[in-house]
Amino acid sequence: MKRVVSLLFLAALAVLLLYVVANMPPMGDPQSPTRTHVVPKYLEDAQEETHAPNVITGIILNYRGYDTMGEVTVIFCALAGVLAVLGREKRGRIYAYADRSRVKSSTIVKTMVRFTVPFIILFSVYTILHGEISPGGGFQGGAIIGASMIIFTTVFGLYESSQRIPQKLRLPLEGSAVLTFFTVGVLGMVGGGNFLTYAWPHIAVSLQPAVVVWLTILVEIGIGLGGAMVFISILFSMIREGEEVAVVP
Amino acid sequence: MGPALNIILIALLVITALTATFSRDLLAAVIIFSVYSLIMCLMWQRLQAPDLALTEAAVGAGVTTVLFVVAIFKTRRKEER
Amino acid sequence: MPEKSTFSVIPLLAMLLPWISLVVILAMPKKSRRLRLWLCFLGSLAAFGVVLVMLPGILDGNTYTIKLAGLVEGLEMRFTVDTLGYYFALILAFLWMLATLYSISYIDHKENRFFAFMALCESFLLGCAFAANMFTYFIFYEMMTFGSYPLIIHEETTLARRAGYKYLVYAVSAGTVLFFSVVAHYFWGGGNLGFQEYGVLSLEMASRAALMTIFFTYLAGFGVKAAIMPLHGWVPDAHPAAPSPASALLSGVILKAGAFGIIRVVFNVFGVDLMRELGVFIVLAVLACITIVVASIFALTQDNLKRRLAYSSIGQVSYIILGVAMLTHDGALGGVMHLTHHALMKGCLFLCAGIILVKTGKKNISEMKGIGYKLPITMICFSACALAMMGTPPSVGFITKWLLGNGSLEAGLPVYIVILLTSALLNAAYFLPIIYIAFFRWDGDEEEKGHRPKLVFGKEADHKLVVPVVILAVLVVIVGIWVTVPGFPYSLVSRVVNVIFP
Amino acid sequence: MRLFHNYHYVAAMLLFCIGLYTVIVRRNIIKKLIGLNIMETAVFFFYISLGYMDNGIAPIRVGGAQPGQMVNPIPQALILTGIVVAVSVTALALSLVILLYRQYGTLDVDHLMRQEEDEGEGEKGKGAEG
Amino acid sequence: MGAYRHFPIFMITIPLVGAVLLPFLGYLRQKWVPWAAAIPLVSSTILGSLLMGRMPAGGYLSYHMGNWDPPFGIEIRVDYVGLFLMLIVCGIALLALFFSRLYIFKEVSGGRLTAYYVLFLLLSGAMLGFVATGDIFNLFVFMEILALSSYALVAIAGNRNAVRAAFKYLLMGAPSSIIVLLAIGFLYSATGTLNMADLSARVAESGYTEVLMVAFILFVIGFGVKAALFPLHMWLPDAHSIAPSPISAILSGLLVEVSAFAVLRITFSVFTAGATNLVGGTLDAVSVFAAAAVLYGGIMAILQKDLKMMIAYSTISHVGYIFLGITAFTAEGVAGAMYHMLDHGLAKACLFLCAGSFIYVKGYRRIEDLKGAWRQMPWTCFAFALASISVIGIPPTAGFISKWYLVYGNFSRDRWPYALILLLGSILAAVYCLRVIYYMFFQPGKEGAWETVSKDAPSSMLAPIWILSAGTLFFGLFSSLLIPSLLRAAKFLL
Repeated sequence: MKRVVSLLFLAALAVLLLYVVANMPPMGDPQSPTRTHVVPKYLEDAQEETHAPNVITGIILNYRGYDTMGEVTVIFCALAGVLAVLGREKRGRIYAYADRSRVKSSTIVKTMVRFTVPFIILFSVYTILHGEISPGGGFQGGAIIGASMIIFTTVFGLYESSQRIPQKLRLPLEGSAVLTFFTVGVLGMVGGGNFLTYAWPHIAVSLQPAVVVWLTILVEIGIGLGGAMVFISILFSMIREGEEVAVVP
Repeated sequence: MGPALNIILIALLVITALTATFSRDLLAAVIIFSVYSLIMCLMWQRLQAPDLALTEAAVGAGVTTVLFVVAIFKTRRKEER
Repeated sequence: MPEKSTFSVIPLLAMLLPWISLVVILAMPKKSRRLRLWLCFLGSLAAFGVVLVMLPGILDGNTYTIKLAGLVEGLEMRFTVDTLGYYFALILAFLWMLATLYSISYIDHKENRFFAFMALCESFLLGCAFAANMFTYFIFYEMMTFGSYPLIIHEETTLARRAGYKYLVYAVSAGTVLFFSVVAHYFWGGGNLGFQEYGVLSLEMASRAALMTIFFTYLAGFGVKAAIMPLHGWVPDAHPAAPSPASALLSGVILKAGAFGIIRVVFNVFGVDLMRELGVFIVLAVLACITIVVASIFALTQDNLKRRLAYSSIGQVSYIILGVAMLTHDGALGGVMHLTHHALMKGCLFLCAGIILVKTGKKNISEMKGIGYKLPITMICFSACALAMMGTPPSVGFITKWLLGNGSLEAGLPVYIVILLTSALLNAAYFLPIIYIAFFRWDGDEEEKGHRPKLVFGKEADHKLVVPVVILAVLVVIVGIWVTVPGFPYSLVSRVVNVIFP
Repeated sequence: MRLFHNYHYVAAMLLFCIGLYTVIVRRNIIKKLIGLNIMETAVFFFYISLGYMDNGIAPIRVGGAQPGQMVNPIPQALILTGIVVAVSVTALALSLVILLYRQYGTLDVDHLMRQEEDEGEGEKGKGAEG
Repeated sequence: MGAYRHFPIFMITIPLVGAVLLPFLGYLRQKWVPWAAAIPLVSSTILGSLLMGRMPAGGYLSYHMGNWDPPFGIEIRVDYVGLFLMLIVCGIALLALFFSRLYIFKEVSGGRLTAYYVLFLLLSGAMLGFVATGDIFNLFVFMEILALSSYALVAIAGNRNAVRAAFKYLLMGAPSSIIVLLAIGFLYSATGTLNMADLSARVAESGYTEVLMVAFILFVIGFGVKAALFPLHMWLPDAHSIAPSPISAILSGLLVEVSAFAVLRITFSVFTAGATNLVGGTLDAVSVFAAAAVLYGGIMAILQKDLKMMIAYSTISHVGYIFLGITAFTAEGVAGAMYHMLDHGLAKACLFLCAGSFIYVKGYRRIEDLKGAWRQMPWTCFAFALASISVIGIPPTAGFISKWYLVYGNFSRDRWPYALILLLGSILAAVYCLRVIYYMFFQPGKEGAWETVSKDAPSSMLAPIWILSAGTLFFGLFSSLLIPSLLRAAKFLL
């Protein structure tokens, strides 16, 4: 019964959506409202105003920086939620489950991982720092760092990796993204603008480009670190969950 | 070349999505879902969105999949009927 | 409103004085029962005094007004003491004071709760009496409705609980209907909810159907409190269940709040001419007649004294409705005056029933043989009021019947007189047996020996119980003799009625 | 016929409905979450094809690329946020799944509901088990 | 305005940043966390009340993020009503926070304490941002923070029921967020902008009416789940009754209202500005559902045995009230809906906190167990009675005022059936509220039920309860402080 109702609902929804699609502006049409209204200004002035050749980076960090602040808050919120539900991994207990939490793997795999992880991290650092020029940015880099640590954990076990990135290190860095954004925002106010103003009105126009670039890089780094640490913490707390029932030697 | 490749990719997307939905083995479903994400990231590269392609590769195919895999290890692999 | 309208805080003061009792009870909930309760009595006494202070001004055609809060245009909390409202407030405060005095020695458990809610209800009712527009009236009416619930279930017996539940069901639904009618009135009446001598609504404002809707929803809303016949269900249960002072106030004042609402609607909202045009007064009159007769017949069948009195109240309140529905000078005069008259009589009767209950523990009439010799003063007062109810001169009941009779002749509908006579006969039929049993039957061996027991005066009950009864009984007669004394009903009501029916 | 011209949109809607079907109809919780992700990705796909322009180029101002030629960057910027939100929701949901499995021993919604009925209303949310 | 223009952004960001900083304190001194968590909310409240003094009566305060003028940058747009709602959010959240200081140990184990307060602050900050923002995608972002933190807070007790309820909530909430995202996409494709003020202009002249219509439908569906509009309410009773009581108070006293407010803004300040004909049909359908919600919620609430379940169902019926006010499409109706958000927030928060203090003192959840509670816990019971009187809508409480305006607003557009349904809903409310009051005050307690209780709940828990219930009374007596400005704002919206 329930199944039938939901299927009917789905069918109705599908018809509705197709109806919309049939009436939407043709895709790729240069005259559609999306092309004509706000975009041209972005495409024209982004580089001059945000000093980021990558228009997308300019938008997410500068024009719509407030959204991105919300976004990093969302990740932090997810971390807080996961910790509230599962709890952090406890420092003393790690021995107990260090071996159970990893896949049995051969020496070749271990060596390969040992060999590749630094390069992955290097690449992610590049992604973070060159976010405003090339594709990518803080969050992507952070995600890549997280992924690399995931590989490391699956091969060497939670104990090893949590030795590499101990809780003492993660705890301060998890919130760094939000804090960086807030700092930059308040600095913008101090500089005479509104919240999240990069080009401070109070300083000389000649200095503004440098300030903007450095603030952008600062934010990128903050997001990268924060994202990476949040992902790693979420992963650790999910891996250790239910394991500490094992007896501590 | 233009539309043809897009259509092929879309077909693949639909197929992978359906397989991920209907396969009884959760792990397989998750892996297929990561394939789906990768195809999606190709699609976005085709649509001139390199940032998103990168992000999807790192997050959608990377982190999300791993989270799913961990969750499956923590719970059970087969879907009970 | 009338010519001279002066701003004054006196109405507000009158409303706030009963709260003294509340403050007292909250301040010293535990210690010295006597002091507490006497202070409560002082509160209601002071309220009555303040109301009395306004009398001269009112008799000069003055009105006191004060605005508490204004939401938006038309919706404002405003008190305006016009003659009609003052008339209601006067009897209300008076009866309330006596009932408070009475309950000092009557209420024996949980007196804090009882007195607190007595005080609350008094101030809310004064708010109803002073209300200058339907919005204010409705607000205080609702609060009074819920404030009087604890009085009804005070005994907390199963009977009382069931009665209270019934009361709540009736009250909540009535309140909802009333809410709807007030909204409709506000909408179709062009945002003017005020009371005016000749009414505010007119056929220019809204369609006939709309006005009908407003009237009948008002009738249904107030009719529950006024116990018009199809809606009277809660009354016969609530009165016996409640402690006697509470039931005296119920039938003396709280039922009247509904009747007063109908008076307001008929005279000050719709106005006589509109009533005539709509022709709804016929419905009102027919309902009233049915109620009068049928309630009296029901009263015959009851053996429980307070239950019988409750049915008689249902009938008597409909006198008011009938008088108003006649739409004639004398009819209106008699009807509105009956509001006070019935309050005096029925208040006295219920208090007497209370004394009987306390002293002899007897509820049913059939058990009350020879009670007139144990409680002579009480039963004498009772008989006086009972006779007054039948309409024997010299008493207030006679005045009412006389005026209503004139009114029906004025209206050219002698059928009303038939109704009145029938109900007078029925009243006699259910009151005289009580008197007979009380004085001319005396139980047990004494009856065979044929010599009646001797009257024992003086030490029949606590003075706090007897004094109110005596005062009321005396007033029943005095008001019936010196009708036109200023401050007595006629002096006030005639002013109102003469304006409406010149 | 615009429906054919907008086939990207059609595909996105199709995927959206597949995901929604998975969320509503499939009984397994992890399946539901996969469906959730499919839905989200479909919406992102919709946004991006919204920003696409015929033979446009990526919105990066390097090598003298002309602004007129670039695809619309706004949807891409929004979706960057959207992806992060999606992964956050997934993480939280999965941790809930783990806890749920520990306490109910099943991933099947029907079994969950059945256990709920067995428990009855009585012991709703008695104090924490720690 | 001067420096005052910065206040809204600080009101929003300070709780978020406080939430980020709290874990350090939790790491060092967990004992101080409850007090430290209050600081951001207190400061937000102070800022808000300062700003309230400077607020132009009819106008609004528009704040451009990063000095980019809209529609290029994100705009924060706070008008009188929005600021008013933000203040309510701050106040109620603060009271619930103080309440949870002692209470929370009953339901949440010590290890999760810091996480609880972190999520609490995130929830409050997200609600503030949600109300304040003037950008429709930003609305979505804050909705996500709000949703995530509330899922986690429902689950935080960690027992089976809590996790199940939270997951049910998530399984309905997450798709609804995606639907909202899709709706935003449609809206953007038809207008090319995301700023609400700009949208209201562009919607009027946009040619793609079908797209806009469906976008509005999707908005209503998406936010309807968050606001628990009738057919989409299934998550609410479990989530609201199983969450820790302060959280239930927040969820049902604020979250629902805030979502309804989002619908209100989308409807009036985006769509109907120029395109009433677009949304008319949808709004009629919504009002039918809302009417159904009023009756369904009331009847289900009557059937409940568990106190918090009853309050939760009554929330469903009151959401119906709010939506009937919104769809009435008259100034009175909308003003009534706004005022109902206020008094329903106060009353529901008070009821849930009262239920919490019963649980705290005696662990009682069932309504039968409350017989004779008045003897031992008079203050809690009186507050409960006052709040439920406001829920019924008896004068002189605030519930009466909002009921008046809702009924009148529906009445004056010849939607009298809906007016009747509102009145019927208040009768149902009377039935389920008066039953509890009757048990508390006029029923003898079962023997042994209350002997062990010597006194009422601690005063630090009674104070929030009493502030809330006094608030319902205050806003009922002095409704003239707000009603005129609300009416003006509503006329401005229409």
